[in-house]
Amino acid sequence: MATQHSRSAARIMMAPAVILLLGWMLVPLTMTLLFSFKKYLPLRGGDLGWVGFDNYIRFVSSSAFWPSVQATLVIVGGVLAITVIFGVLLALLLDQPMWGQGIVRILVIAPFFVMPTVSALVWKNMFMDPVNGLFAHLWKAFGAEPISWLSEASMQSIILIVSWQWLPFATLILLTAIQSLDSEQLEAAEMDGASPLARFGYIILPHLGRAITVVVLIQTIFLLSIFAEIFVTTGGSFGTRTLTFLIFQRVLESQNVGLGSAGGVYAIILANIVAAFLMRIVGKNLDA
Amino acid sequence: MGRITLDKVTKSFGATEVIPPLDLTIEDGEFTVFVGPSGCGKSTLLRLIAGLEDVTSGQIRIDGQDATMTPPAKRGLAMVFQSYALYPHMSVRKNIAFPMKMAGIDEAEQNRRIESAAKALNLTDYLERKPGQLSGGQRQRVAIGRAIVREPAAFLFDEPLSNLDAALRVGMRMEISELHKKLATTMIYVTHDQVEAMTMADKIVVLRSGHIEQVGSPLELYHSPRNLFVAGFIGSPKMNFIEGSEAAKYDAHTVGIRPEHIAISDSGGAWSGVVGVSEHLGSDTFFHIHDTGLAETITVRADGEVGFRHGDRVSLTPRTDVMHRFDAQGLRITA
Amino acid sequence: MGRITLDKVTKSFGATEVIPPLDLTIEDGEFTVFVGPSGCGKSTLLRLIAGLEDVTSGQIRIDGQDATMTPPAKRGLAMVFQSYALYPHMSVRKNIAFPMKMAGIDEAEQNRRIESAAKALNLTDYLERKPGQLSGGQRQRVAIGRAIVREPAAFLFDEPLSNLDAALRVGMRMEISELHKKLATTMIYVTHDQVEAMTMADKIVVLRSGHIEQVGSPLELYHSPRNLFVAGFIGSPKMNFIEGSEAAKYDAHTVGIRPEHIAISDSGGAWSGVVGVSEHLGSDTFFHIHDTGLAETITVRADGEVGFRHGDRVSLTPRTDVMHRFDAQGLRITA
Amino acid sequence: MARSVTQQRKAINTVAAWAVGLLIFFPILWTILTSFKTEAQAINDPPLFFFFDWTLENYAVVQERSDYMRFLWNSIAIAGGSTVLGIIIAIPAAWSMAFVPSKRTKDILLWMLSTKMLPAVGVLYPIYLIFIRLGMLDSRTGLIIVLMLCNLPIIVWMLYTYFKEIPGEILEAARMDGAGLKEEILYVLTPMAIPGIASTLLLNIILAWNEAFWTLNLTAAKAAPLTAFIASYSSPEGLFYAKLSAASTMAIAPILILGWFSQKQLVRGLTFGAVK
Amino acid sequence: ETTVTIATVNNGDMIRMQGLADDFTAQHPDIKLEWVTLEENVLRQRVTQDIASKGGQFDVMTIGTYEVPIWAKNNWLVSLNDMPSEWDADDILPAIRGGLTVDGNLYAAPFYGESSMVMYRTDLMEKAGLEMPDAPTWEFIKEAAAGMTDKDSEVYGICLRGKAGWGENMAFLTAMSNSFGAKWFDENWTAQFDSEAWKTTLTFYMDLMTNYGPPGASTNGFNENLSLFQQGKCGMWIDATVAASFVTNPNDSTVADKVGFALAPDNGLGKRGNWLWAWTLAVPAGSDATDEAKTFIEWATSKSYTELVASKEGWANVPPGTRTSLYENQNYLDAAPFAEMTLNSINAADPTNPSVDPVPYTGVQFVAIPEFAGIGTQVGQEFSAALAGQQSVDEALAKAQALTTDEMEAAGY
Ligand SMILES: Nc1ncnc2c1ncn2[C@@H]1O[C@H](COP(=O)(O)OP(=O)(O)OP(=O)(O)O)[C@@H](O)[C@H]1O
Ligand SMILES: Nc1ncnc2c1ncn2[C@@H]1O[C@H](COP(=O)(O)OP(=O)(O)OP(=O)(O)O)[C@@H](O)[C@H]1O
Ligand SMILES: [Mg+2]
Ligand SMILES: [Mg+2]
Repeated sequence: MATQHSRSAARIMMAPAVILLLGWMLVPLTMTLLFSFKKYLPLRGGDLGWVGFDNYIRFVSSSAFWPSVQATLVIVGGVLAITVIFGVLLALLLDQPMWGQGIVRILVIAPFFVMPTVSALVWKNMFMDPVNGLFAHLWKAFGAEPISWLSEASMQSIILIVSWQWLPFATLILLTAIQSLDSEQLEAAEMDGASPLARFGYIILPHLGRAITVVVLIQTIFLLSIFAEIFVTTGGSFGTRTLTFLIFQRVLESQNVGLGSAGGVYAIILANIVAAFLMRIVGKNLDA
Repeated sequence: MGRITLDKVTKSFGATEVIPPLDLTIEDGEFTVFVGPSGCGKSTLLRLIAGLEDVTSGQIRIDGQDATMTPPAKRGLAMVFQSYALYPHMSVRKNIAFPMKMAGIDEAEQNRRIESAAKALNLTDYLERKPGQLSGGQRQRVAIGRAIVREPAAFLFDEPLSNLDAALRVGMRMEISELHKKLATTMIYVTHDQVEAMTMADKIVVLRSGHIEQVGSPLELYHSPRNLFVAGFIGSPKMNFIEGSEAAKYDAHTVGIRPEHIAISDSGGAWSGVVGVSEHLGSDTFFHIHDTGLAETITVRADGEVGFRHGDRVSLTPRTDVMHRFDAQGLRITA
Repeated sequence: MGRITLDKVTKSFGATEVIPPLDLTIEDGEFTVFVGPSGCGKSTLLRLIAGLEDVTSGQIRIDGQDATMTPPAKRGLAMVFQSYALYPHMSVRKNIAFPMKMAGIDEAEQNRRIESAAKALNLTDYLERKPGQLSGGQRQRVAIGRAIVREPAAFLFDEPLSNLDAALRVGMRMEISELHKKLATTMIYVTHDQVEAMTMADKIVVLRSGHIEQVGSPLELYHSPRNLFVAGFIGSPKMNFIEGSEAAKYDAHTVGIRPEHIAISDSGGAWSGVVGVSEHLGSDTFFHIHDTGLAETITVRADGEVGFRHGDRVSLTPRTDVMHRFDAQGLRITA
Repeated sequence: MARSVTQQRKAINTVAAWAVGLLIFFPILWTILTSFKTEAQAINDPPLFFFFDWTLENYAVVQERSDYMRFLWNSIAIAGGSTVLGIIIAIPAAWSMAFVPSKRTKDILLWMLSTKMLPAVGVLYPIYLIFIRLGMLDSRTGLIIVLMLCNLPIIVWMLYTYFKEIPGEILEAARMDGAGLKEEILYVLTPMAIPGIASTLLLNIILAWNEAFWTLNLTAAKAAPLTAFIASYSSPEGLFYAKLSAASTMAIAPILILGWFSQKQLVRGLTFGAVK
Repeated sequence: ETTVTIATVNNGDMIRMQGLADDFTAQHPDIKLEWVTLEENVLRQRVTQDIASKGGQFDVMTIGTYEVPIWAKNNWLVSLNDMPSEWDADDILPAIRGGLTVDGNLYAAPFYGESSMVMYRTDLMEKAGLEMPDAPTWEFIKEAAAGMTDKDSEVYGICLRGKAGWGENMAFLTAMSNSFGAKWFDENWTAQFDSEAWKTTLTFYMDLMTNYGPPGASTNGFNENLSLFQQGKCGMWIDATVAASFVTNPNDSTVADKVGFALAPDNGLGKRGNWLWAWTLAVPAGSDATDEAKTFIEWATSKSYTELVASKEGWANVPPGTRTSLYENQNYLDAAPFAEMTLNSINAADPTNPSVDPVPYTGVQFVAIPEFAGIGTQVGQEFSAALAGQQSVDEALAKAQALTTDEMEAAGY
């Protein structure tokens, strides 16, 4: 595989993808960095000159900053926990023999295809609305006071909506992983006297390790930048302002591009911290 | 402590009956080998004994006790799988300890048994490795180690050597034989390799399509195969079969003669033919003889020094005293 | 039309030198087998010849012309891979046609060659099937067919039979031998199975860690192994090695004696010992004899009818005329 | 474990799995049902399940208000175009990584993936300015390029994991057979990887289809896909659950159907080589 | 053929205009209209982004009275002074026109205009034994809310905006605070959320909403309250005057014939708590089809468009609040019982002098500076969180004060 010829061919064939992505990363990144050191207010005439680290200082010292980092981590962490735990349980259930497995799988996979905007709209209006939402009807049917989901339990609601969208993804990967488990291993454990619970704990769960890492990695990448779900439901109120959303407010609502760019740089740093963390685990797991 | 009896056991998957009613007794301490072509039901039979499959009807008794409904873990049997089925995320030590942990055996005893198994199997240096870091033969031994520590009433092996390369296979098959000598525990061993069957077994069970074709010691099967199927299956190179007028001379529909029972010479034999491919192993030479008028080729084994060449005309002398005769149904004619 | 010369060829992967400087000439029309233990560099050598790897230094000449820098496709060699490497999405016909298509050979000629290859390899009925619908042996033949149609200067085979089961392996190795007889093209064949090497080769190249240990015909290697490694590698079961005072009797550091060259009897032999495991193949019996005071075990081959049992005390008579003597460096003593 | 499972156990599994499946699917089902109700029925208390006057009126209203087909076509063109373009660029890259791996291969792969972690809002302004400069605002081409770049890391990674499953020997065989690099990729690798390429294609079509930030911010009228279509239905004046449902159904139906028909490939694709 | 790309908000009147656009294209076959219909927040974000970076994607933008003066100062809008005389610029209501004029140039044409007022259920008032004056005080509103609330049958005395956003709860609260004498900034642009007046305002609002408001009010915006009112769940609703035509429309509203109207409440300080807003059409400076865009605006905001709507959909549905002539049209007055109250409300608003004390800014329910949208939304979120019970009034005000100060500093005031 590794003649001189093929190695140089490989380099050439890799070039388009690498160059494009490099451009896609570097050009906006450079501009963002540039803006972040400027007072850049489009509504006041645009570029108003260099300001050093002002924007950076202002961004972190704003009372909204740390809560937004916290909100980001809580949402990512919450969704990951829910999707992984329920994903494993659901995958175990779907792996059992049953009638109509194919159809159940179709039902379970469906939320993955729904646009985030649509899913947020549907949940917000048709389920979580405290007056006309289905939950409200349900609560009333049981004589309880309807909950105003998006304000009283805003974080939980958003985590629920996002989890609903990502649960199929986790479930499917985990299901495939379970099905790829060598059945002889389970039989061996059975011969060795392991109860179903022990088989789950000692054989299935460790086997799923790799799949879980991939679920966590991929989901984190997408979850760090969720936007539509928050924009449509709470608009960032009630403690649901994530870092992404805070940047959105700075850039688009306040039209303070300099400040927003500084926020963008922070977000990149945060993403990279999380990523480095994940990559270390996944990198190890990838070619194992 | 390890007598296994199958009583009119049958097994169907859906509508297809894989094992028609079958009776078999495996004596305590015996090394029994199930052989047969692929798909004949060897694994299924083993799994029925292990309890990994339910019998469709019939009864399985272990040491006289009905075990038909007993779950696998309770049957006191240990199984070594073709893929070894080691737990990839556990170290060798943990793999071996697993059945004991499940049985709630205390740590000290666990360690004692692990050490002794590791010593017996030459695994002491590898106890802390993961299965992925072991060679095929070592993995094989870990799987056996995991089986041994349970001190089972019987060991079940499903083609444990088929994933190993030729050289390793020879070594491992000796190790298993020696293990059997040492432990004197009942062992049931599935293979489709007749050399393994011949060299390891106390008793061979030849299966075809779920039927038992013959049960006996390796040499019984070699010397008195009950029918054409067994005759062809046991022995390497394969027995030569001759039909037609030559067979009629011996009052048989088919006669069988093993390659090692035919002498080859320049002239003077009963049959003659032309040398095709000859395979020189040093110790032996296999000649494939064409144009004999008896069968497409007749294989002859000669010792290493005989030097005929491709195209030579040769003369063959069969040893009629060890010739096998079969009737039109393929059954051995004994008289 | 197929003389291959390696001239001081070396190959390193990074810092590790897998092939130290190596010279080798393969004559036109010769069937050369590379044998050696796993990891000794057989595949690497073959791939260097094929051009799938670059040599680190040295020169490869094909028919006298320097081909060191020639890309694989231009060397005029055909390769049959261990996994067959058939194109799973193409029919057998398309698979076979692929190299001709790449070479821009016209359709009519393509079809002519495909038909004739298919006929030679018994593939005519399968031309429209996909590789996935073929048995192992048939796939093997398609791979050979794909190689044949290119009318290459030489064929390269990398363990082509190791994925087949025992019975098929025997059949296919005969087919390849016959093909070589028919085409008389140079063939280089890699295996780690010494039986294959012995039965197929005109010339065997024994490799260890990238070094050539010995080059010669199968029987040369069997009768006159140049050193302990070759002696141990060629022949099955393995040659017995005896060191110490018994060896000193023959003026050697080590003497080697093949199992088939030791006679076994109740008494009267030169050596004595206790029967350990005995492997009954019907045609032969291998006895593993312990407690001889010579080596851990001595393996003896006797013919099928000899009946010693585990624990019997037996007497052994080696044929001293075919005994091999080695010095302290493990080299053969010829005088 | 091939032991016969008792019918009773199977029945319990079936009930449990269907219950969970329906629960998960319910929001979508409810949306579809609501889209066939009148506005009054949509907010009826107690909620109406199947027994109401089914009407297509909402769909008619939505269609009259916005030219659904144009949004749909844009979605198809953008999602399809970006995916196909991405795959064309990714195949050679994935080939290199899978078959000529070097020490840096894994780093490059992870780096590519890390570009997906750039927060889009953070770079919206620069991208917008670049787009103005290039005159690509509100053009399908522009969106195809942006979405292609967004998904390229995922495409490369997926293809890479598929290619790695293809034995290198086959490519070497092709090389021995006289195939050049182009023929090797065109005649051997690509056809063999068709299932993998198909699932990559599908997953990325879905991701591109549902991408709501760039598609909304870089388009106006001409290139606006279904994400923009649905943006005109969120919080209108008054309570239009039925119409919202109809619009939602129209926005997700094509991809839902595509996803269902191809779920087998997709499931394989989704695993990112996590499981073999 | 020239293409005119129009960015519009997805409300009823705009959607209707889209439906009637065939009339325009019939008159101008050489102009092709492309519609980009977006939800209000998305629209605002899109058009702001586009105009600030000179993207030039739109030829006609739907913007509010907040944006017009700011954008006009940046020379981002094309002056509409040269509109033909038939269009009759002088007919536009002075309050509205004033808000769209910068340095004597008209920069946007109002499509519809609105103020806010009290809408109440006559039947419930009667049941409570009260009578709504034409110009109620906040105290009376509270009394009436208490009287009408019947939580067991899901009737809530008052529905007000609670959803965060500068155009949502802050529009209401800013307007309300004016009547309490509060203001955003003093004349040195110092934030005023630490003032007593704001505390009174917010405390009063919270008091009303927690005792007499519907559940989950913190996520209720215009739409949510509209549907609550239409379903008969609100006793009073103080919101945009345009809502009047919806709540009195028997097709959508279960209480159409039981609605009364009154001016927004006051506190005796001389200012009422009503706002002034208009959705307008403007031409961005970067447009490459300025003339055609103007032609379209002329059509969409003309008197004849009003007649076109009236002929197709009835007089009650014509876009209100922009032209004096409409309020002199008997057909309209007949069809729209709320017309007079609407006009009075609009006239009662004073964008240039919104609060009791003098302030450095214009705008009734907003502050016409570019930073306001961002600040307003964030302050709105704090107030919304207070309404949701997640923090106290004091905390919310303190945070509002801090973040406003912060942002103003960042903007260089
Ligand atoms: N779970 C199953 N469902 C249906 N048929 C099965 C099942 N397991 C095995 N069979 C069938 O039963 C027959 C016997 O299979 P079995 O695995 O016992 O064969 P085997 O002798 O072990 O073959 P091999 O040597 O290839 O392992 C085969 O025809 C197989 O197709
Ligand atoms: N691409 C490579 N990079 C690094 N080392 C390699 C590479 N390919 C082979 N090697 C090393 O070179 C040595 C020879 O390998 P090779 O594959 O030639 O052995 P082999 O004789 O064919 O073994 P086998 O019988 O197992 O196929 C081995 O030690 C192997 O680990
Ligand atoms: Mg089997
Ligand atoms: Mg090799």
